Amino acid sequence: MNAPARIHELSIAGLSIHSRTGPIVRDISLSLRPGQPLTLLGESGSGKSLVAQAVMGTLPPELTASGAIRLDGVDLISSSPDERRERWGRAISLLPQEPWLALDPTMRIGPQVAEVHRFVRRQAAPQSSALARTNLTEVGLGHAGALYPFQMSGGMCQRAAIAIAHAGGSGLLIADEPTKGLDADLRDRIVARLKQEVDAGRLLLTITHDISVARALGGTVGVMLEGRLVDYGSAEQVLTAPSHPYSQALLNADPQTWVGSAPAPSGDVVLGGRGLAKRFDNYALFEDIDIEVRAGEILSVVGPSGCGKTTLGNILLGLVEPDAGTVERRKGISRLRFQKLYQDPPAAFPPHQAIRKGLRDLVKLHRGRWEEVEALLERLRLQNGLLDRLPGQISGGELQRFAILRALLLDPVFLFADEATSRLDPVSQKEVVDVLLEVVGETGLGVLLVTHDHALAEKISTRTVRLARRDT
Amino acid sequence: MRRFLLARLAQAGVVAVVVGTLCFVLMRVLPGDAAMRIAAGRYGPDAAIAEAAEKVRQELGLDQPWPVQFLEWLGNLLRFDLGHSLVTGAPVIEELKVQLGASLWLAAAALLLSLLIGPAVGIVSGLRPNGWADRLGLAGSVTLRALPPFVLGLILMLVFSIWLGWLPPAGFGSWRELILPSLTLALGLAAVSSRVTREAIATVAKAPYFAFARHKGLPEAVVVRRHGLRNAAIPVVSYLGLQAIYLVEGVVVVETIFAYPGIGHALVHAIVERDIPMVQGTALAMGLIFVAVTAGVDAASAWLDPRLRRAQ
Amino acid sequence: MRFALFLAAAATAIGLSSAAGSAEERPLKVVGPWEIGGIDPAQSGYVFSRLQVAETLVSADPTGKLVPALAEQWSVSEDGLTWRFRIRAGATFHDGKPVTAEAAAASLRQAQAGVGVLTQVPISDIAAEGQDVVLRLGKPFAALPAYLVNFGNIILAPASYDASGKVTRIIGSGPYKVKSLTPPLKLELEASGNWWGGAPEIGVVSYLAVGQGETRAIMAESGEADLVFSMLPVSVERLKRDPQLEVKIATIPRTRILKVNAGSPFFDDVEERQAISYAIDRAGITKAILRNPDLEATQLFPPALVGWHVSDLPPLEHDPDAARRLLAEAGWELGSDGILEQDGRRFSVTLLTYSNWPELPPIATVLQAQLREVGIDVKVSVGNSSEIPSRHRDGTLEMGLISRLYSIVPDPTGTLLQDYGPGGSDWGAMGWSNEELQALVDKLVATSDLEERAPLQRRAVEILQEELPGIPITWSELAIIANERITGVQVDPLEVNYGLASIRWAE
Amino acid sequence: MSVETASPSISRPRHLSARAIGAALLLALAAFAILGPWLIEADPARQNLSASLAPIGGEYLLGADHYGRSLLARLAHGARLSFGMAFLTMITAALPGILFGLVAAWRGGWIERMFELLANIVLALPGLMLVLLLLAFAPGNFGPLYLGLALTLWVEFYRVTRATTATILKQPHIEAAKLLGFGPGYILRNHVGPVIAPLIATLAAFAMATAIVAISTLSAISVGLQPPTPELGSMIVELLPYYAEAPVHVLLPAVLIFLLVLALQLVAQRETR
Repeated sequence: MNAPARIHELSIAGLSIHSRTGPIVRDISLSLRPGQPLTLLGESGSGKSLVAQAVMGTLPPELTASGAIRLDGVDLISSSPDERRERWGRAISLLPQEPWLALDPTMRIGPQVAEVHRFVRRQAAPQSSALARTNLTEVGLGHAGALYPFQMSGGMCQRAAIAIAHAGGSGLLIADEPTKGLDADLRDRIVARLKQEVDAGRLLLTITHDISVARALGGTVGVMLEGRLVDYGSAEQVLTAPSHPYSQALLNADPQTWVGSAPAPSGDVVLGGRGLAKRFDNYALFEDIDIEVRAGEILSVVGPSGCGKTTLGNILLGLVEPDAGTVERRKGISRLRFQKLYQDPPAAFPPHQAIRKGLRDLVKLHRGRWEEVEALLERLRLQNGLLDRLPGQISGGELQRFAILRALLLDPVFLFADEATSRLDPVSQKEVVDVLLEVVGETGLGVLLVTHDHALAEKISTRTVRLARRDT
Repeated sequence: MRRFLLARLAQAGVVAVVVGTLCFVLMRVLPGDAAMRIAAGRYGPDAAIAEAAEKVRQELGLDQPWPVQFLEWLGNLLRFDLGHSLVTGAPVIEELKVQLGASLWLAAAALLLSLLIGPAVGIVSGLRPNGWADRLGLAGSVTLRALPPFVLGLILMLVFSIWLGWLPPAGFGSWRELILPSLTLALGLAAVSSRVTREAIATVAKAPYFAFARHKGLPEAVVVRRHGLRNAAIPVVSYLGLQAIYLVEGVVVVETIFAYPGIGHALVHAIVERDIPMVQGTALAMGLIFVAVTAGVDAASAWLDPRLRRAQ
Repeated sequence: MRFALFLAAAATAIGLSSAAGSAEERPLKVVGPWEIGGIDPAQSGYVFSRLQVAETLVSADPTGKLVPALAEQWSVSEDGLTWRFRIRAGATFHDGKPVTAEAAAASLRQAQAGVGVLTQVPISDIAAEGQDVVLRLGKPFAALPAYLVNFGNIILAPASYDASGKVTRIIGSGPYKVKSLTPPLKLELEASGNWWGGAPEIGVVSYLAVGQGETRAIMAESGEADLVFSMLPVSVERLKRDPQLEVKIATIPRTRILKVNAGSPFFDDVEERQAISYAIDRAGITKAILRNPDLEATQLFPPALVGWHVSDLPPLEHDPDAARRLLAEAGWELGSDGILEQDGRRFSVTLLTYSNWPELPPIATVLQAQLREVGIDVKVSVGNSSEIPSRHRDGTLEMGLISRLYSIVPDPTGTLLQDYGPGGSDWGAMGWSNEELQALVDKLVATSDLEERAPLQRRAVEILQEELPGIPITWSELAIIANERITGVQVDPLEVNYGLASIRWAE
Repeated sequence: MSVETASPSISRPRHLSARAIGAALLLALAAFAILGPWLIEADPARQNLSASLAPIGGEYLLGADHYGRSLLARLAHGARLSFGMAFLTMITAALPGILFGLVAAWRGGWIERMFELLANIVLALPGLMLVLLLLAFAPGNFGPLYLGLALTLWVEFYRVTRATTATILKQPHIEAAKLLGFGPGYILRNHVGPVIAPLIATLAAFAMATAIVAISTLSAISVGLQPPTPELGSMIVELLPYYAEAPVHVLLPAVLIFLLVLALQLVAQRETR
């Protein structure tokens, strides 16, 4: 194992980042020392990623940074592109978000680690391979050197990224949303791994919207809102007695702190499945499952990723054919009244179409009235001005509420919410869930909530079904 | 692997039968007197074509009914006998050996040269989209696309044979004669493949794994070599496969102006002169080349992209 | 002195290595437009004849006079029915076998059974008698020796033929033998070593067929080729200015003719045909397209065709007004769209031509524009050469622009016989016949005495000039480019034999 | 990392200008092709052999060809014909290509396999042969020429459409649209259309160039259009022998083709994000 290059302090003083139209990040000051990991919390667009980019030196050319970022006294902002590049991998390592996309899909994982030894640390080829094996073993991937990224799980990919950081031996680790898209179990393991890095003497800067990550890492926590650092202090202090109202809202948005508010069923079964089974390749996702959703209830299906919970929901919606078993819908109800919310809200809207056009076409298709849309906008607390934007220009939380709005236009009796809030920051998640609960209460809609977040399921569902992952 | 080969063999069989049948039908529904055309093809325009045509008609049994002729062709095909050219009298297989062989050499040389030019220009353009190299690449590509190949060929002849005196303008037999025709073709190919490569490289350069390779600390050249080229090669290879198919027949004009004995030239003559066995034999050979090239491209893609390997 | 020697040695070494990379002799590089399709003499015998691989019994000198070749001498019986050709003693095929009368008779029999010109001769029997090949005719045919000059009648060794009589390889008797043949483009020759005329000056020849005229010009310009045949008119002018090249031009007995269907209402009156002729600006065509004003076809045969060119014949002229007047006299009136009309029929015709000769489509384009000036609408269709005979046969041909060769046999009588016989022929008249002309031709066929023939020939030419069954447009030339490296190049307007054997490297 | 808000707004102006240049160029070419023949009085078929190869800028604005025909008039008529025909060929190739691609991607199964087979057979058949065979039915006519070219060109449109559509159709927003009751027509138009449009535009630009160059190539082997039709490709072939005397004359039609391809390329250029 490479002993990390010793770095004593990263200090940021008065950092501002400007675009042509004005400042996006204002006056950030913070510092980072060995043994004291720093976690930046905030919603997307709050500027927390820009801070990480400024440290890394990867800000887009149209953005300019001012202030000071000092790594053991060396100013990073004024350094030349070559100097910045010189630090990558050697002094500063980046743990990319969604590492399964950041690893070369056409190269085995071993060589992807080994090349750091070979081309960054100038080792001979055989030695590089041997060292790479060591790095992989350190993160528990000793057996995986011959695998391609597409053959590995998200957690394995994240650990491989850590192994790459080890290989470079850098002293500062920047983790950008390291747990995005991972289930709770994997998340905990990644966080544990990151803590080991801190213990090994590395500086760790983590960017996340997940409060539990910040809580587990400890050290220092900063909360960012609209480009400003609104709260900054020890994890204990910020996460228990925050000084800023937004920090408080953030904490309140954590499902663990919610008051239980599960709706009670108000009617008959709207949808049921009997003896459902599904296999993929030669491997059974689940077998012999009976499930029913009643009007007015939220039924949660929880389980780790890969357990088949999304497939189950799709079978109930009729999007996937089960290998065995039957699905029954309540008689005499149009198929259009069974709707779905998606995990990644931007992917659920056509990227080239303004929201208004999509809604208008939908209203026209079903001969509805635009007034319904306007009423719903108000009810779901969505601003009129958002209508003319493209899906990529709207926050995830707002977009997910538009997805609910879209579904409500069809007067649904059943809604399959497939990890509908897992990609949202806590505040947005809370807003979406609140809206959903209101709607369930008002319309008597039956919801099938698929999630890996046990806390969330526990707080809002009428009933919970657990699926386990079967090992191959 | 065996399934892959078997599937390809089956495809080759289907292509052979369909292409053969299509040619057979098309050639026979063409208007005009075939015997006349064959006679003109054989004896040239100074000859007494009409008298010669009568002899051709008797000699070749062109007045036999179609089904008989077709079954005969099919039967011969099963014995790998493609018949004799109606014009030259030589066995079709011999003609193909010479002409197709020459064309394949030309095509291979052109593909190789275009590989040296197109992707190189494309990489330089794609790494800095909208940079000056990219703009220059676009202008060059559009220029080459707008110039008919015979104009390009003439320009190359003027430059390399007359002006510089380095290379013979026409002929065949050694590598020196191969350069100009293959360069003419290669520039045309590179005009498009450089843009395809540019797109591929630009896409790869935006990919998170390309950024991550940089963030790992790898020098830029290593990033491009180890993480850029292979990934960008995946779409480029499938495109080059398509080009290779167009190439073998796209050579006709180049063959004509460089006096190079190739299949495109022969095919044009065969169609004009209604040399049915030659047309069928040529189309068949090209169909099989198509199958071989697609198989090669699939194999190359699978080698480049492990994700495809599993899918197979 | 030693230094000079060294230089000379070095120069020799460089010369050798650049020639062929080895001690091989530097080949004479010949480039021409003719591709070698099949090797049947009727198909590509002309290549083997011109490059002196195979020989005929009789040959012709550049003026068209018949000269001995494989036959030392020949004679005809009193009744004109039996011809004897004495085979040259000492002539040898490339396989070492002597050229015998038997072998020659066998070759001729194959030619007669094929599709060549010999099929037009009324031969009843071909036999070998001692040293003589004897041809017996059904009726007198004075032009027989001239017919034997044709490349289809080359004499090949018996080993050239397979059992069915098909030619499988070319074993001739000329100064060069085939070293390798890559159809359709390349032919490599080497000295045969046993030619009766002695060893050729240059021992190795390589012939490359280059179809594209521009490429041939560049082959000459770049010095890649030593001898290039058939230049585009536009290149000739440029190459003349190149000091390293010598341009040789000969007028050849080939005429570009507008073949008209004299049986159709458009061309049935001689006035109409004359009007067409008046409408054509031959001087413009020869200047702009052919770049040689001497090629203006003022009559059917060019001056080079001695005895057939009548210098005091009133020339065909360009006179659009005369054309309009004649057309008006023939009953054509200008319609509202500027096109002539008669009885509700528009003077709108299709002009068929073909691209085997690259100058034909451009000339057709010019004719189209010029005929439009006198109110004739012409659609040009560039197709396959076989379309002219085939549309002649089914009677749908209206106009055709053709290139007619009068030296297929060195005596144009043969061609006249074919072209202007009763009912015309593929490449000759269509829907037109003239009894006087037929009588003249019949007499010419049976007569070999020059004095006797002269007035007959003159009268035939006059008839063709008055009646215009085919309208001559331009004559043709053969342009040959020789690099200054070589000397001794001769132009043969009849294109029987290029005389490669007497070409030498210049000092 | 999230800087979605910043970058597109920065790169847009530069992008627009390239597009604007392309559009302006295209407009100018269209004007030349449409209005040119109408404004230029000279007859493109009218010859004047004494003005053969007249120089540029003299009595003839753009010189005259070897027959002494006004090159300006011929270029204008040629542009109308060539661009029109290239456009027609492209449309004839693109429409079935796109349609088949969409159907194959949407329906999958045996329909897709059938289209794949069809595309493979067309690819396996030498395209040149198809064109020559069709031309043999009506030599020198537009119909078979453009039909033959379209027959060989549609495959590329088909392949690109099918492959791209197949990946789009796997995305959640398609499933969502289906659940919301939208039909195939709406989805293909509003969800698939905007994504494949720029790809198709690039292909179309190249296909039009291919069509014009192919016509000139066919003219070079004497199977193109019949004289005196002014067509850019065959004009190059006609003038080629005079390259040494009048090189600019030869290149003029090529310049028009170049400008067309360039304009189409610039207009079709994809957003580089």
